[in-house]
Amino acid sequence: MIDKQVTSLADAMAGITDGSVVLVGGFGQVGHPMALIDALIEQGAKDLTIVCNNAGVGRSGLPRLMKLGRVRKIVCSYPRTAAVFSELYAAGQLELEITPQGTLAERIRAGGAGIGGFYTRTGAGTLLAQGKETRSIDGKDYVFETPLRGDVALIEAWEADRFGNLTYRGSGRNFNPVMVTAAALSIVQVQRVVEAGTIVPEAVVTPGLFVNRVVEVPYAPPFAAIEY
Amino acid sequence: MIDKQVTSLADAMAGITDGSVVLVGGFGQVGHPMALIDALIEQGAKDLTIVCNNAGVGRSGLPRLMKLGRVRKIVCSYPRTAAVFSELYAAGQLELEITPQGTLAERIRAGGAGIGGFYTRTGAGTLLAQGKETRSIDGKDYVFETPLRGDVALIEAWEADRFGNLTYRGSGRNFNPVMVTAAALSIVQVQRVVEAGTIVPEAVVTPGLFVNRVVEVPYAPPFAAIEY
Amino acid sequence: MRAAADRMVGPELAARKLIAGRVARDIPEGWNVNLGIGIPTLVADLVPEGREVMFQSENGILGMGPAPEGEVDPWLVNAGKQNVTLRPGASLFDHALSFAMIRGGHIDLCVLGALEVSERGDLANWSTSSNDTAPAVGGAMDLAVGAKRIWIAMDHTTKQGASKLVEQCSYPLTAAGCVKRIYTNLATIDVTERGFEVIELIGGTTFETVQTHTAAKLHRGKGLV
Amino acid sequence: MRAAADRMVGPELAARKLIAGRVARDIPEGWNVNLGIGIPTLVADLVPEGREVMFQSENGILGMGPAPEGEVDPWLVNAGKQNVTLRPGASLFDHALSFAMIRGGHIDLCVLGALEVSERGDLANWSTSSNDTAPAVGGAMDLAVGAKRIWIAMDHTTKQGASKLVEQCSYPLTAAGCVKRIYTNLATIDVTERGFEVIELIGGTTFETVQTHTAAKLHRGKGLV
Repeated sequence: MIDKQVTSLADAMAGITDGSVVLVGGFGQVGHPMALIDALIEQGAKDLTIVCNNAGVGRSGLPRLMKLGRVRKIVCSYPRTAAVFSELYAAGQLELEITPQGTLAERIRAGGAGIGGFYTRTGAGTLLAQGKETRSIDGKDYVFETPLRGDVALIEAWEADRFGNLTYRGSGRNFNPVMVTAAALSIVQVQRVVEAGTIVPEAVVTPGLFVNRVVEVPYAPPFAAIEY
Repeated sequence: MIDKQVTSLADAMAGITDGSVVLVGGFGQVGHPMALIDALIEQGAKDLTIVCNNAGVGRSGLPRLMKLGRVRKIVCSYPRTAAVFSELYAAGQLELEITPQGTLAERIRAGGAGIGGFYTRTGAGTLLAQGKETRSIDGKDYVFETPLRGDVALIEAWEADRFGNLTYRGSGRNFNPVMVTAAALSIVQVQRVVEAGTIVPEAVVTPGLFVNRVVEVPYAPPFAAIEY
Repeated sequence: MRAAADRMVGPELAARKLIAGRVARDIPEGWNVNLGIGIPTLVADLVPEGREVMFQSENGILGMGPAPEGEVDPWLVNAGKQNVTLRPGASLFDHALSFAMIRGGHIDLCVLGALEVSERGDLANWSTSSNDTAPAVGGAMDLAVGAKRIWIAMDHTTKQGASKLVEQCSYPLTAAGCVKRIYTNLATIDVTERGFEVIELIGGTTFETVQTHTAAKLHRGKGLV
Repeated sequence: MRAAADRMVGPELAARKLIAGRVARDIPEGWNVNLGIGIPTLVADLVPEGREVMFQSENGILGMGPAPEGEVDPWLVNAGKQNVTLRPGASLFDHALSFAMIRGGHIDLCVLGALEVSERGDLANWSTSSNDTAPAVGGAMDLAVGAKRIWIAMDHTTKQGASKLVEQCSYPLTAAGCVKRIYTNLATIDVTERGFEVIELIGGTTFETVQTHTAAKLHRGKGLV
């Protein structure tokens, strides 16, 4: 019987190695897998590259992982959400790859969909296009962007079944359904695991084939877990 | 008040001009907008380029439009579904652009998403890559594919509200949610129009902003309308 | 949204609401509109009664409503991470589809704040230096090139009195030639082939006064006496 | 699926079921599998009892079940446009996501038919001529490059007796070097660095007999005496 549920957060983290590229879902705290990040802190992997829209909020979660010196590089669109990021970056202790938000989403989608790279108008003629290949298409400037994949994706969803089918709540979807497609190992924190067949086939947002592990984490609204 | 519903198929076709590129949803007959194609036949626009996965089935719908000499070119992955296509193509009366199914979907998605072009491994080293730019990425061959947009998209969906939010039934989704994003004028045939607020926000597959016109067509299963 | 407004004090908020209200008046029914943070956020609550406008938030909402009055759904936030509500007809989606909307030209209007706008419509609103200590771009560059129209809602000058309308941007660009119209506390200004064109003066200001506060040549629009 | 099987007659169907059953036996639980038309379609119904395999159909189904016994949902068809059912845990999606699955390497296995397979694993299965009167490719090229593994299920020879295993394909390629394994009515053959390697002989056939029907050199696999 297919069953992707693991029973502990420690089991969910099994096999994550030093130097991994880790895709982390969420927009601000909504859809951000706080329990999985805490478990990753516990697990110990270091020299990580974190791909996440923001650099976390407050002092727990990603800021704590960074503060512990476990993050080598961060790829994001808007890191200026955590004081810890700004301190470490200013001190030269953290590499930063800043990417426009839409380009970040599209690069991750490309990584998951087998696209070798694509041209976008976003960023053309700006600092963020420096050093990148550009091309004029129908008289407009485009920048070539490469796909982005992770060794691991840490995802938050609302419900899952044993096949790994996922639904999301409210604006908690954001990067999660994109990132879950683009990692060798996709680990999902859900509010509840439901019986197979409970999620209507039309209502599945992420088909289970993109998911490797599901861990049920007791109900917690997005802002409950933050330590400021 | 926003209301995208039009009351007749004739109104739904208003303004479609000769020479239009028309994206037509469906995989075989499922999700294929038969009523809109019939209305287009009625409407009279000619010299059309049809973008559709198949070339229709039997003699009604697309085959009839082709038989009437109204189609200049067809872009599809598997046209060999209608005898009319094969006859016209063999007689040199129809241009054909054959595109792998996934590349077709991705080109249309790119058209809708503002992507200037992308690299795919599909087709590399085959007849279908002849004359196309290729690139080696991480030691593998990729083909450059361009975005595909329509002047018009003819779409079948299950339910709509006055905002144009859409749901689909079963495997009727297929190309429809992709094509609806990639045309200047997206026209949707639905089985029923429901009150605003009836479709749960999480259950909307196509947000209304992609839709221009909705026309309610009485319930008809996919194969009911075909004349063989 | 109300949450943003709540952080401002009386006169500052009133001035900002004046600009936002002027923008709101010009948005026709049925447009799909994305609002940046700052003054643009205030536009949503100032759309004339009965006019349906669909507000998009790049984190995956179309049909966004105001801040919640009573119970808060913590899973519903806008691009500024403030709690919001949904209107009937709302839909929720992921970042890939959200930016397909934005970059694919499906957003009728995006209202943004700016550090500088040049007379060719160049926009600088994401970074104050090419050696930024902690650069952050968010969705600004995507919106600037992707939306059908970019309108700017901002104070005409900086707090130090320097014009934010310039001949050429000194800050790093968000996108070149993207701005169509600028709403400030002094005037409404179109960006045209010949440069800045004043189409409306705000609160009894004269064209000459506006020119005094502007570091680029202003032209009189047709409607302006 | 049953619908396809129903169109075949006794001995032909039995032979095809033998090949399909051999394929089905080798699919581990939990794999996500796409089946091409022809013999591959038969694989779904022949997976050993109690083993869960997720069948994907490129028109937007994961968790596809067999042909309906009673009531038919006309909106549910497979890639061959035959009516199917859904198993518990099924999901439905659009072509963009379906081919993201396929092209992004998320399908563990795709079983396809073939016109020819070369000893380097080149596959020809979409066109019998470069001047095809009505060429049609469907999703074959996407599946051939995108799935983690391509297995071929086919008759060893054409109806005219010509080997479908060749040194070099004469028909237009679907993709180069993609085939990992071939199941025929005579043998199961891996495509390896040194070429075709027979890993199993079917129904008492000898290695020499298989070689006689094969237009490329065969190697003996380790398991073969």
